[in-house]
Amino acid sequence: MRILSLAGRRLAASLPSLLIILIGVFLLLQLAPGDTVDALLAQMGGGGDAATTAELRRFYGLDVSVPVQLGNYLWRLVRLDLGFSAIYGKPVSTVILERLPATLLLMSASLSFAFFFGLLFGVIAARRVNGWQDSVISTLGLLFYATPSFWFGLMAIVLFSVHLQWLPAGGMESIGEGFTGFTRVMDIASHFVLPTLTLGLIFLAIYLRIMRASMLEVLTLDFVRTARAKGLDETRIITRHVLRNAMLPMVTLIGLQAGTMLGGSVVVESVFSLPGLGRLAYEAVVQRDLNTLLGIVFISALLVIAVNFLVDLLYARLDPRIAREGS
Amino acid sequence: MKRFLRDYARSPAAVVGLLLLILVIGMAGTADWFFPRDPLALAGRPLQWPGANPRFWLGTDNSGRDIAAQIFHGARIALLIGLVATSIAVGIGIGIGAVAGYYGGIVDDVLMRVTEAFQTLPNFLLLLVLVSVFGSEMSTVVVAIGVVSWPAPARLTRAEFLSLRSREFVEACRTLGMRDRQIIFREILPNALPPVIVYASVVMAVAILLESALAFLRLSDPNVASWGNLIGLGRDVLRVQWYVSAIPGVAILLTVLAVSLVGQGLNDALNPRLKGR
Amino acid sequence: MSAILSIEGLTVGLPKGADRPHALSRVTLELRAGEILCVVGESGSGKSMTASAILRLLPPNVAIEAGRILFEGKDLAAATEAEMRAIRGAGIAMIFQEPMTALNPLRTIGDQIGEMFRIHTDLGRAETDKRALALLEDVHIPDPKLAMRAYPHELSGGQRQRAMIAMALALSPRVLIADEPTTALDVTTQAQILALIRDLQRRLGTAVLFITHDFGVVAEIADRVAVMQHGILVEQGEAAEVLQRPQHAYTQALIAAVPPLTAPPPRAFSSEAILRLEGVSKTYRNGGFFGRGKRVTRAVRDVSLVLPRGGTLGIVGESGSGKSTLARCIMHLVKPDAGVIRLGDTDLASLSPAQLRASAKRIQMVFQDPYGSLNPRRRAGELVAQGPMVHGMARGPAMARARELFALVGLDPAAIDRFPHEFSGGQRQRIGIARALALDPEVLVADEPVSALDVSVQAQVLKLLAELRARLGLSIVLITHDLRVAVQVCDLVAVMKDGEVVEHGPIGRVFEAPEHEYTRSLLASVPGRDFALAKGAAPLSRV
Amino acid sequence: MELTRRAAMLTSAAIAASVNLPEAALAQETPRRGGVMTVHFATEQRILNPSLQASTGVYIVGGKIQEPLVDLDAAGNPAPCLAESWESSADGLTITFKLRQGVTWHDGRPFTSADVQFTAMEMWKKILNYGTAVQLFLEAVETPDAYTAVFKYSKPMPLGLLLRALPDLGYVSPKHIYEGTDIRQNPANTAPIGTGPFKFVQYERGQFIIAERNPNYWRPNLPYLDRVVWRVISDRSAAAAQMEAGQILYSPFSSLALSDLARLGRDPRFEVTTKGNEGNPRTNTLEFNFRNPILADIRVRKALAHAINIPFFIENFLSPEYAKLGTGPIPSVSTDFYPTTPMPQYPYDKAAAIRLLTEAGHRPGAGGVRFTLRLTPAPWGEDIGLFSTFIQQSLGEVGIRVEIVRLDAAGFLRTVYNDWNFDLATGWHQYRNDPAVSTTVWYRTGSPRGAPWTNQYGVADAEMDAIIDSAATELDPVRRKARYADFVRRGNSELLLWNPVEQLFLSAFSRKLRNHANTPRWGSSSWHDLWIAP
Repeated sequence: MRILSLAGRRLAASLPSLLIILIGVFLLLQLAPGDTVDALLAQMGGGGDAATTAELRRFYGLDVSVPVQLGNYLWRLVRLDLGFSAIYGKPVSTVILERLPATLLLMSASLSFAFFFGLLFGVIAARRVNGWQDSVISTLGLLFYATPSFWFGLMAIVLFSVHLQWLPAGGMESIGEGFTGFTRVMDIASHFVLPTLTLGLIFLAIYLRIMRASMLEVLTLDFVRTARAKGLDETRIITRHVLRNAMLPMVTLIGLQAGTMLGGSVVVESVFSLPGLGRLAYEAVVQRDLNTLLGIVFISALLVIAVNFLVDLLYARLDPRIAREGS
Repeated sequence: MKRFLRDYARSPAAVVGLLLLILVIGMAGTADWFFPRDPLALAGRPLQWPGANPRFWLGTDNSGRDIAAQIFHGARIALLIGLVATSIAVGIGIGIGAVAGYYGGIVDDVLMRVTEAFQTLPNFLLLLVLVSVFGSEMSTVVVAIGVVSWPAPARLTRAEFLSLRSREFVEACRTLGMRDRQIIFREILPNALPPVIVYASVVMAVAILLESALAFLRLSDPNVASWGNLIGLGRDVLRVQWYVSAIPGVAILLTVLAVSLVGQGLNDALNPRLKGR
Repeated sequence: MSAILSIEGLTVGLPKGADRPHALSRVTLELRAGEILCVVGESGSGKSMTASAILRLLPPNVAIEAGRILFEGKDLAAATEAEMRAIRGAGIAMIFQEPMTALNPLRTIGDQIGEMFRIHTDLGRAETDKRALALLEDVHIPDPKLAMRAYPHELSGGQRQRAMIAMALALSPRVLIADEPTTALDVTTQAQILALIRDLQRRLGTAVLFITHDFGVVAEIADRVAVMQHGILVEQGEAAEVLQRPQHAYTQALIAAVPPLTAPPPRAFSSEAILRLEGVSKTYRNGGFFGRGKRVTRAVRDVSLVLPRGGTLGIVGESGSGKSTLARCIMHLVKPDAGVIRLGDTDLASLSPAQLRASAKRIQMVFQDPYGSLNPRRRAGELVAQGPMVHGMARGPAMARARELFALVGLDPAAIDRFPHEFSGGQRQRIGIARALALDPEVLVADEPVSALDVSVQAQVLKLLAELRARLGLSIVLITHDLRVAVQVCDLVAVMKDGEVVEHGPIGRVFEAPEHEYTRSLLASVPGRDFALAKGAAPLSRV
Repeated sequence: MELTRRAAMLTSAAIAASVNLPEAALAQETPRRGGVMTVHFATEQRILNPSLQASTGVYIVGGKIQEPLVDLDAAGNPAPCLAESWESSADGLTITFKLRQGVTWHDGRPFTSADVQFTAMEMWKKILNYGTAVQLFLEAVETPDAYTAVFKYSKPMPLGLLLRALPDLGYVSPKHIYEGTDIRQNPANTAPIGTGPFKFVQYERGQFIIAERNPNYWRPNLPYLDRVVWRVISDRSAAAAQMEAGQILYSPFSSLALSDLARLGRDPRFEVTTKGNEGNPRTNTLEFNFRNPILADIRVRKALAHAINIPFFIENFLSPEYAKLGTGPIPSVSTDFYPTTPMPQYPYDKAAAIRLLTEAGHRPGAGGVRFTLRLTPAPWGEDIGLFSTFIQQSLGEVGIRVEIVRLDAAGFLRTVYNDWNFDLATGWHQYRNDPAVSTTVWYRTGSPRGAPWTNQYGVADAEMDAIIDSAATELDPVRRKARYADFVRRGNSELLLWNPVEQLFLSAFSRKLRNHANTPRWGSSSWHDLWIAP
């Protein structure tokens, strides 16, 4: 119950931001050259006469003034109706729901990957600070950070899919093979290895840097000295006292970077032709599919808010100081 | 200053970063001297492998342009994007962060709502929208990158201001009867600046990466020789002539690495507290 | 009595580039069973380093270079890391100055105490919990069962320190090292913790190495005293002996600087009020957006006070009593919710922002923190000249004025080109005073001006304030938590508790015949009160 | 000895395969039943019903599920499909189709003339792009019986034009599904129901479409295949990788990167060819904005054409296998209309270009630049991007600075055809069997502002308009052809628009396919006789 009210409050606090985003993007797209009917004509390859294009504009509600369009949109949104996608010919909610699984899978896999290895390498580097392990890990971290993700993805395709043929080059799963159960899971997993690595590496680099710095910071704190004075050995000092404290900044960072990660998935999904939200967003922008784009903006904002909410919960579990304050 | 340089030089990584950065700047500076022709001009047959023709030691791309010339001229673009976009982002960030952090209350609330809005919206998505709305001229792209990158410096500045504004020296300024503007920009800002400057290296690295990602999706300015454009172009011939993408990719990697290393070196040199780590 | 821990010729080196080559040089010291040995010294004397060296918890780059540390016949300076781990906590336990940071904020008190048993014994979970609970009862924590499950931030400072003590005594160590354990606490809490440590030490027979900078504390608790200066042990002996008949010049100076606790004879001042507070209140509402985590703190409640022209009003209270908020209300750094503050005849609340800035000349402030109150990026002279320049003086004359003021507060006028970090703490506080004086104010509000300074420096700064008051005809509001400071310079005193003034009047009357219960308990808690009273040194304020 | 002979036979078979005569292969092999055809689907479509949208992206899927009245045979002549025969009245105002009997929709309902009537009046005439123009004068479709449909026109309709249009613009949809509904939102638009050899099964957005064998198909014992699977792969290099991994057997319409197509063409497992795409020729265009006074000068337009070395471009950036020098708006594969006499041309001649520019009064200024033009390339097609860069490079050589303005599809159409905010534009002109369908609109004045791929260039040529109008209603095939030769001549001599390159789409096939590429619009056709060798 307390969690629910916390979630409700979090959502309420995010409402102004959400509104700013939706209205901002709506108005911004009004400035774009061409509308969704132009994009439709491009898809048709021409031949539409004036009457049919006018009919199409009326059909998509583009014939009324901008404030009315905006008002209509917001009013529909209040009724939880995201509208109809011009390009996909379906309700936006359906289109988004179809694309959500791939993005969620990609994001959670990349996040877990980055978090786990970031933590591990960060701890190792901090434990052996200025040693060779630290140098290797820090250098690798910097390299990962500096690598353009799409370039890494392309090179990974060349190496692992083309030359070594270990992993599929793209897509979400093998189509028409009729895999079910475990083989299907393994099939999907094999499709997600390279995208996860590609999206996760840069975050791995960030997390490991934060973790290393945070470990070194916490190691200088008084309670670590207390722990030493109690007679704890170094391993137990790390596991029992330092780790949890040092994880706090990293956990905060996850919430802050949820949006960045979603943005990064645009590129990764397009490199690996994954049917996800990121690519859908790109297509919606190019096709001027305003409803779909606003729907994605809405959903991804909710997603970011949800991630932040989970991060808050996690933080509260990790840090009792927050838990008591929050209620 | 001398001590600062000594502190900086103590870290080999920072020195390597500085050397790399000097190399990139050197490439940018000598581009016209080594490659006086327009780097986008037709130089020879397309898709000649590096070394296959002594005239093009890094080969030619699929538009028959000299890759080496594009790498050299691209260094200018990368630095330009990095510097200008970073200045914009850090400028907006400092302005908003300083005002929000100093005044607090309702001003802070409103500004932080806007900042949150920008952070909630995936920044690359916003960048896509901006570029498809306002076109992909280099100036537009650079401004757009700056505009989507300001929230982080703003938050950082705000945090610094929040901790500094309650410091007694700020109260002392107020008891002397100083105006807010003077307190914010003349007294607090110089103290809040070092971490923001260090963070600017992160913004710069991200700006270069963002432009290359845009170019990869063919949304950047095709009239300049940017490394990202070359990668995007090379994507079509990736399977066989992978060098077209690989070479500018390495250039981006090294530049971003240089900027990050210099930033980290600055950080270590500016924060004596962390010395010896 | 035999020595349980003896330090012989201990020398600890500092890394290259430090201000001196050795943190400790040839320190020889003996701690006997069942006694409390106080190691006294000012900051930088090496007293804390001694404690760290014993447990071999020295910071990186700092190492023992020579000497032996004998504990139960074993030389700790030569022991292996594993041997040291066995001794830490079980043989020698330690408590620290700041109990908030010394406890892991993410684990419960019971868990952290229980960890002592888990490291050093094979006790089961139930037994561990039982013992931890018993320990908490021993240190008189209110509601020990609740405290077991509490996190550090849920306890008060005194309770946290009790928990630290319970943890340190878990395995009945032979030696307890207490590193300034009461410095961060309020005076009443400090008295309770000192009493607890003495009581437990008597009961358990533990030898205590007590590190402090405060001779009041020494007088309160020590059996024997060792005095340190710049890493060298200058004097040691029985407590009474050292306190009454200090041999070394440094010890003598330190003891001389301990302020007396008797009020000086009253001083004449005008009956005209320069500053008048009427019913001032300030409430903080910590309201998050949409009412998240709303909290209401009534920091100042209905305070009415009068500062006569030429007089000094002391406002005394423990942390959280609202005294600093009151000072900020007077300075208009914080806007009071209710009440009137009159400077002369002007109601400050009625002024426009521009007028308020102009009236800043009349009332100025000296801050507590000599580090935080000076902008580190400005030269000392600039900092002092800033005020006149804000109010329209050209840079040249303003800098000349800064030079004069430097001379006035006892600094070298040639030092105006230096940056704040190039000055010592006392010197920095003098810069702060010079800055406040640069505008020729009528009223000076001093917020804990000496609490961050060493005892000997404290006396000098207070003396300066008294001198300036006499020379410039200043009226002063002095905010302090330390009754011993208030008594040296104040004419009037107001005692604050929980935002309210519980008692106020001439200082002599309040000190000699306190009316309010709280005032009485404050006076009773002053460490080494008897010693200070007996000392009755010549009052500084009469210069 | 025996062994050697068998080896020799194998070798000759290999030679035959590499020479690749599908007829020869057909003659030797017995069709195999079963198997799954996997197809590269590069751009996802809003709808899959070809009665509502005429584009290759729809035909590649919908063309297997729904069928047109008329199809093309291997030689490119109209062939019966849902219509068995047709005839035109002498005045060209009435055209009668006899429909095939015994055909059923995938849901079991019979196919009748009511379906043709409904589709023609409600879809072709009102919604279908190009259909609305072709059927502009269609007054009514009469249905005297269930298997006769009579098309009534208010102006003469050349039978040849209609027959050449119907393979693309003559797909029939079921009346009982669409009648009384909002046609644009009908669920059957993305789950089409037709009469074709394959039945729609499933469409997963962003992933795949599946269709399975129609057991009740009207051609007996056909189709051979069990299923067709379209894989949605928008990334070209990913698609090439899947092709090599055997995950797709056919990539249509130049959907792969040119370099990958060249590479696959050298790989014995694949066949990369223009065959089967003869019905879909296109030309690269260079479009001039006559509102810019510099470009309104014909000397400048001619200079631009002379400055660009098209043979070099084709040789080095494209390939002579599928691209050749363009000669005008009607491509050479259109034997019915390609002019038999030479037309005005503008071969590469840098000196001439410079001379013409100087004559027009454009002398080099600072940095050798005479003037600056904005070039807006269409965002589809790799060759358009390459061509725009080549134009930029070539014009730079004669002192014309070119700034490329890169826009996405919607932005391109809006900027060029509605806002007229460009100097030069380059894209594709798609030729659809008859110049009246989609070619003359590029030259004819009077298209409303905003209509893409029409004359929005700010130029009005009365003579051109007269030629176009008279050709469109000319019923005699010989005279029509002559009128269209006039059309090309006039267009080239005035250089209203330049068509410097003529191209066919490239298809990449797996060598396992049989009966593929056997008609000029094979990618759009029904694949009823396609089979896969083991």
